[in-house]
Amino acid sequence: MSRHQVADGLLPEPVPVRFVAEDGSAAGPPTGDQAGDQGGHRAEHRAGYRAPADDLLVDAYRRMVLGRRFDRQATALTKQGRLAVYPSSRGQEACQIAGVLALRADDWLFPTYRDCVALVARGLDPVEVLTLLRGDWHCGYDPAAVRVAPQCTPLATQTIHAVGMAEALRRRGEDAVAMAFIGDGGTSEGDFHEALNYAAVLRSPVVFFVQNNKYAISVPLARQSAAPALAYKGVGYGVRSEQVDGNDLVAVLSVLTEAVRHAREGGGPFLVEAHTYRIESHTNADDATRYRDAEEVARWEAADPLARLETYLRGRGLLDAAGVEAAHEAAEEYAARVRDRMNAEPETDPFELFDHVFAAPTPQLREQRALLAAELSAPEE
Amino acid sequence: MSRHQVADGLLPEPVPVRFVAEDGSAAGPPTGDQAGDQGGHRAEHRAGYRAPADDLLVDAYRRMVLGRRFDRQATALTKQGRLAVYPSSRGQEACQIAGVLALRADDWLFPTYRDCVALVARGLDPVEVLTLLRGDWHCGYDPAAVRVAPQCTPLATQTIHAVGMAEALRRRGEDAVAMAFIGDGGTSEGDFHEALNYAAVLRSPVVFFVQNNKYAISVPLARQSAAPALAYKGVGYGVRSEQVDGNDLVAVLSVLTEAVRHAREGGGPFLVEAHTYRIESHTNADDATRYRDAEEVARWEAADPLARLETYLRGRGLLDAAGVEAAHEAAEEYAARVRDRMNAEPETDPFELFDHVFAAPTPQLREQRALLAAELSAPEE
Amino acid sequence: MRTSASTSMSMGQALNAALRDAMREDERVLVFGEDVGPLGGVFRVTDGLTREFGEERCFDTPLAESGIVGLAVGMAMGGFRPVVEMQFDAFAYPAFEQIVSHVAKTRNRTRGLLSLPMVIRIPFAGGIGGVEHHCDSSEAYYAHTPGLKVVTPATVEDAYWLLRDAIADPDPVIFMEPKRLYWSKSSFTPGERRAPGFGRAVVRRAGSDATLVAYGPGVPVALQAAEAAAAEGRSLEVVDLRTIVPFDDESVMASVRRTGRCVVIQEAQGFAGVGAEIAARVQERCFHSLAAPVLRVTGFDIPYPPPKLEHSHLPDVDRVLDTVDRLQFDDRPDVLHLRREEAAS
Amino acid sequence: MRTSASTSMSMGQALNAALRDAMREDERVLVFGEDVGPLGGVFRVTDGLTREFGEERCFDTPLAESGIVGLAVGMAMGGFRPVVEMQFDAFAYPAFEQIVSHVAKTRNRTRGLLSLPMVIRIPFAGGIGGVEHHCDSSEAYYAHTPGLKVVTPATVEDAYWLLRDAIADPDPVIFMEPKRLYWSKSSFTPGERRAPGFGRAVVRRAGSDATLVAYGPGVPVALQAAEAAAAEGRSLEVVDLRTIVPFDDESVMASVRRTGRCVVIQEAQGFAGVGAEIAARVQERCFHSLAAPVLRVTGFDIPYPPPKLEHSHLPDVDRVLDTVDRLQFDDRPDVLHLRREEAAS
Ligand SMILES: Cc1ncc(C[n+]2csc(CCOP(=O)(O)OP(=O)(O)O)c2C)c(N)n1
Ligand SMILES: Cc1ncc(C[n+]2csc(CCOP(=O)(O)OP(=O)(O)O)c2C)c(N)n1
Ligand SMILES: [Mg+2]
Ligand SMILES: [Mg+2]
Repeated sequence: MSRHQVADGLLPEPVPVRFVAEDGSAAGPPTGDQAGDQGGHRAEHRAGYRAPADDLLVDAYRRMVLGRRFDRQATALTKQGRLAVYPSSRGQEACQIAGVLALRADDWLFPTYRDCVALVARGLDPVEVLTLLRGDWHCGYDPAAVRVAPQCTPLATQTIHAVGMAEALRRRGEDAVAMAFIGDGGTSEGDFHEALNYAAVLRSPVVFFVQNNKYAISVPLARQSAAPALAYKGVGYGVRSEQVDGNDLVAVLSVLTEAVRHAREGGGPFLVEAHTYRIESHTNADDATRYRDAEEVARWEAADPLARLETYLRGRGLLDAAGVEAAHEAAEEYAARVRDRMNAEPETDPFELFDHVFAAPTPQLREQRALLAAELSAPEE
Repeated sequence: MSRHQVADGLLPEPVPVRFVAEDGSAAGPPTGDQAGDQGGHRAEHRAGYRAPADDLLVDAYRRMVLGRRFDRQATALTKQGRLAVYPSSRGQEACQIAGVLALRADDWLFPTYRDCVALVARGLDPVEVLTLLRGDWHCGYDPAAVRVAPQCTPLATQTIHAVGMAEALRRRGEDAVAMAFIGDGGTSEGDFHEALNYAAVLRSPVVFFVQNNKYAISVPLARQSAAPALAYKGVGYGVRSEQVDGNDLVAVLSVLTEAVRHAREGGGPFLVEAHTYRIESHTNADDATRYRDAEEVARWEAADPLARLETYLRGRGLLDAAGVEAAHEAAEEYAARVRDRMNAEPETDPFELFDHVFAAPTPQLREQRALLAAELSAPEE
Repeated sequence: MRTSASTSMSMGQALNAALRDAMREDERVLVFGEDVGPLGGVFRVTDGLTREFGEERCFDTPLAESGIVGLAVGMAMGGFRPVVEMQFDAFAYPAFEQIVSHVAKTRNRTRGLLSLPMVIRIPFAGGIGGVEHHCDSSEAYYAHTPGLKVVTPATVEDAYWLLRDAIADPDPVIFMEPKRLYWSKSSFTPGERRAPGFGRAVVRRAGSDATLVAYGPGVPVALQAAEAAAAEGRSLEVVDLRTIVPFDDESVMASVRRTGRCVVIQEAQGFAGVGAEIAARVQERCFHSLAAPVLRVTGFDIPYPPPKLEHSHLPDVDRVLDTVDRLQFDDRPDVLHLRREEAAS
Repeated sequence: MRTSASTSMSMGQALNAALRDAMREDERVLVFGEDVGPLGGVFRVTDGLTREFGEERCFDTPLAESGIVGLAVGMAMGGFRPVVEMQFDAFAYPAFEQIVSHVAKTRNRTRGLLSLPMVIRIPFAGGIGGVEHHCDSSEAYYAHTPGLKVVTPATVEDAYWLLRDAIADPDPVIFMEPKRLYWSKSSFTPGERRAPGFGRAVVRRAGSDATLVAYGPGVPVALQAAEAAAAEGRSLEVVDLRTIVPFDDESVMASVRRTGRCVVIQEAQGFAGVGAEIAARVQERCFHSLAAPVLRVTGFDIPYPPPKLEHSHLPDVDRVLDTVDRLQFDDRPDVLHLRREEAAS
């Protein structure tokens, strides 16, 4: 037995799975050095991963256009002081959209602060999605109603919640799965390790989706991990793993669809690493020029996931100028509605601070509520 | 490029490295199923790992005899109420002894509560080692003097301390390494993951030595991990890994020696998993019959590391009846000295409770010390 | 074990009965943690649950406390009622982020749309000769965290009913089990409930000269001290808090207003502990009824001692009585006494 | 940035200067954490350190707080003096086990043979419109843990000197930095030291009618309240604790014995917080000097509010003044006043 057979079925592809070349041509030559064996490599992954249906790809395109426009709108709202802060996912739209398109409405999503675009792509009310960042409450939507957990800030903690939810779904006899989004930096936290291990031991129907956008705020991937790729982290848990070109929507959607099928059909957890890039700063409050050069950013803008999908769809005759225009018009309308609704100052009620600490307030909280009431009713000096 | 080449140099052997068969014969047929390709397999690992020098093996044998006798003595002391508790490492002596023989005096060891035998094998005063378990203080030896950290109870927390120490040694220009012992259960804790990742990113001179004794108290390995073997956990960090027959001292010492060399010479961290077995209950307070059957224990007693080494050394003419007897006599004397010294009730000073909280006691601690003084000087009612 | 007829049982057995009865009555109740399955927990509190309810409802997890609590959070979101065990107090610390940032805050975060009905059982405090990390009194960390209810039984009956209440509660409960009382026995009938619910303290012994406020492991110490004081002709009232959060101001203040003096007993290191909160509240609310400052009897501000020295650290009857003696009792009628009587009448 | 001449600088700059000067003076001082390298920290407190001292002495770690603190423990064991940054208060929770079970206990565990001279810097508390998890007041968790010194500056000068002292201290120090004061400016000269060391509180404003005890972010609030009260003819003394552990009983009690009244200010949720400890201590030690109960002004017992509601939660001048008004001032000479004068004379 070779030293490798043991890990067979766990190890990811040696280079990221890709369906669309950077110039948008189908099955184009993948990233540099290993061009030589791409034929075989393509065949290999082509075997494992089926390209999504054409209409789904066109739908994905429209959502990407809308998502990017929403992202731009949100950034604009920070400049107008309408949002306290906004973490842009520009450049990661292939991941954001594919992540939600791979899921059914009854599957659960565990997103991070980075994933607003994924949430609007899933159909959540954009204003409810922005509630957290506008600062009127910590979560604006009803998680159970949309099967989306509150956007998680403490890194990696959501991955183990996803395992718990997956176990709950399995025990309830639902064939739904849970998918946790996480960033490259988050994979360094202990909770990520515990989540992978729990999921593997319990064989939970859960997918871990790592958006490797190469930075954790200012810290580059090289200081985050010395692994051949983050996807290799699955091997040590007995978790099937894959890496994919995160700016190739066709590839991301194809691999995530397989991952979800694998989990749904009882194969256990699946780890997917998507190689992408955070085009903007960490948030509007960050200044990325302090830690990376424009040339690097430019290189990644050249591999823009939206442009790639558009070229690909046009090349395959699935999209034309009219279709592109229609998508952009819809996005403009959507953004305008968001802007208008966000311009209305939200109602906030200070007494609500006491309402949700417990199902019923303790005597202590009732006293404190009364104290605040007295303060607020006192005549202003 | 094949999907495996990427992980080459990281993946462990498909079956545990072994030099001595269970019957004590050299290079005997390894565990069951894959007998077929063992020839090639042996050659492969023989190439990578050199057998230790004969005199070192004989020395190791003497220490194993002594270590086992010490372990038996410690268990006896619990029955006499001389120790609050004792976690036996009976059956794990090949790991305990090889772990310390692979280290130089200037290397740092980070042991757990399970590793008393390793500590006495390193030459620590057995009574100082037992201080923790006797309950007169939390650590009885001077860690800096012997370069052994206090035996660690919070699982896996010591692995990251070892990385920090390795970094300190490297920055001080010493070519010493740090070795952290950890159990199979401990590998599930987040700190183990963080330690492996930190060590890999920093390329720290540290060796992680997992004694996989198949149980975490009552929890069997199958509920702890779904990985092909715990050694595979190194791959996802870019850490070179190996697995070894933990009841074959020759193999454990050979692999750990290579791991230490690798770390010392700047190759970065190395993860070694030793497959062994905890013959006794978790501690004298535990009752292993509640969760495992005698037949399983018997199977492992048949693979006793001490008997295997003895047969091997005799077979190679390195040890004779006289040598065996001498080793046992030395061990008896040692155990007798330990027993006598442990029978003396230790001095404890309640006021010491205030002496080491800070370098200098705070006013609050001085007050509290005075309160205790008043209590102790008050006439007994 | 039958749990309907009146039997003499230990606190550990009462906790076991509470888990069993809750699991029988509610399919959604699950038990998991380290060694809680076939072994039945290192203190045997989960003994027999896997046998009766199967692997799906009582199981061993991989060894990771943040994972245990995080898994419970996800399962509670998914409609279950997990009851998890932290093997010892100090081994709950790896789960601190999950507890403080999620367990305590999820209901509030979601405006009550997502609740987390879950119980985290923590064997805590010392007095059993345990080595380091096995005897921490960690209740203050949780009591200081908004969104957590913090409960600790001092009697066998409370162990049963407070755990039943904790499991039935719509909010997360940190259930602190005083290790040294696991083996304390008394006869009780799970069928007939006498114990009050959350937020209600109980006067374990009536007295008129001073009030001893205690909880968990401190309650037996308080009762012994009251017994000893009675022999010296001093009448001490003993109040058992039972739940630290919510706190029963009404019962505590009523007692202190009656007696005019108060000593708070807490095994944990004193600084910024629960006892500090109690002392602060009592003097805030009963200032003019107090004939003397509210005094605290606590452990010292030191790491928990090694087994051979724990007796010097633990608040005992003598330390309580010495403190009571410092409550400025004297015969001269003094304004404060008068004020107290006014207040009382 | 030159640090010898007198300059007007912000608290953030003073902290940066303290780190730089300590690193210049002692090779063993290292700085690491998340984004502390090229970026200079999200609050720029480590700005320029990697440039001046190189990757080996100021570097970014992988993203894991338990790892950061555990690495510091190992390096401190190995003879270095790590100063680590937790990016925000709530992101120190993953390191809680390392802090409580190792950082706080290693010296004691080894009878003083292994000490851990290290500093854990934690930007804490709110008032900056931060979203959830970025505004926790977590000082009580550390203050309650024996073996940790807990420090929090309220002035630019203290920021510099207390951090220098923390780095020079032979024991681990939790250094809590009030986020909202990072941008507060004042002119000071690192060269000339006026600030006292650990364990010494400072009277920031003298007064005779009541004592306001505060620390960190509460100090400016106390000073504003005292200013406003003065306008109404009430003289309030403001005591800045500076170090919570060790605690300066002497200064606090001396002030309260003089004024006979005390209000404790703390931004954190009140229950079992540091303010409870202060109130408990003051009434224990100054009972007969007190004309009124020691009152607390704190945040509510709720998770930190969203940005738009934090102003309702944070203790402000009005809440302090309202509380001072509840200190039972009246003109009738009363026994307590007399007692107070006796005590004072
Ligand atoms: C436990 C924890 N530590 C630190 C932080 C502060 N923080 C917020 S985002 C971030 C970087 C995360 O990087 P990554 O996981 O790659 O996600 P990305 O922001 O790139 O999408 C950090 C350090 C946090 N939110 N939680
Ligand atoms: C953080 C933490 N959680 C739980 C425990 C309680 N505990 C002590 S030993 C043990 C089992 C450890 O198993 P393993 O790592 O395999 O080591 P072994 O005892 O088998 O040598 C447990 C759960 C602990 N010491 N620390
Ligand atoms: Mg990232
Ligand atoms: Mg084990």
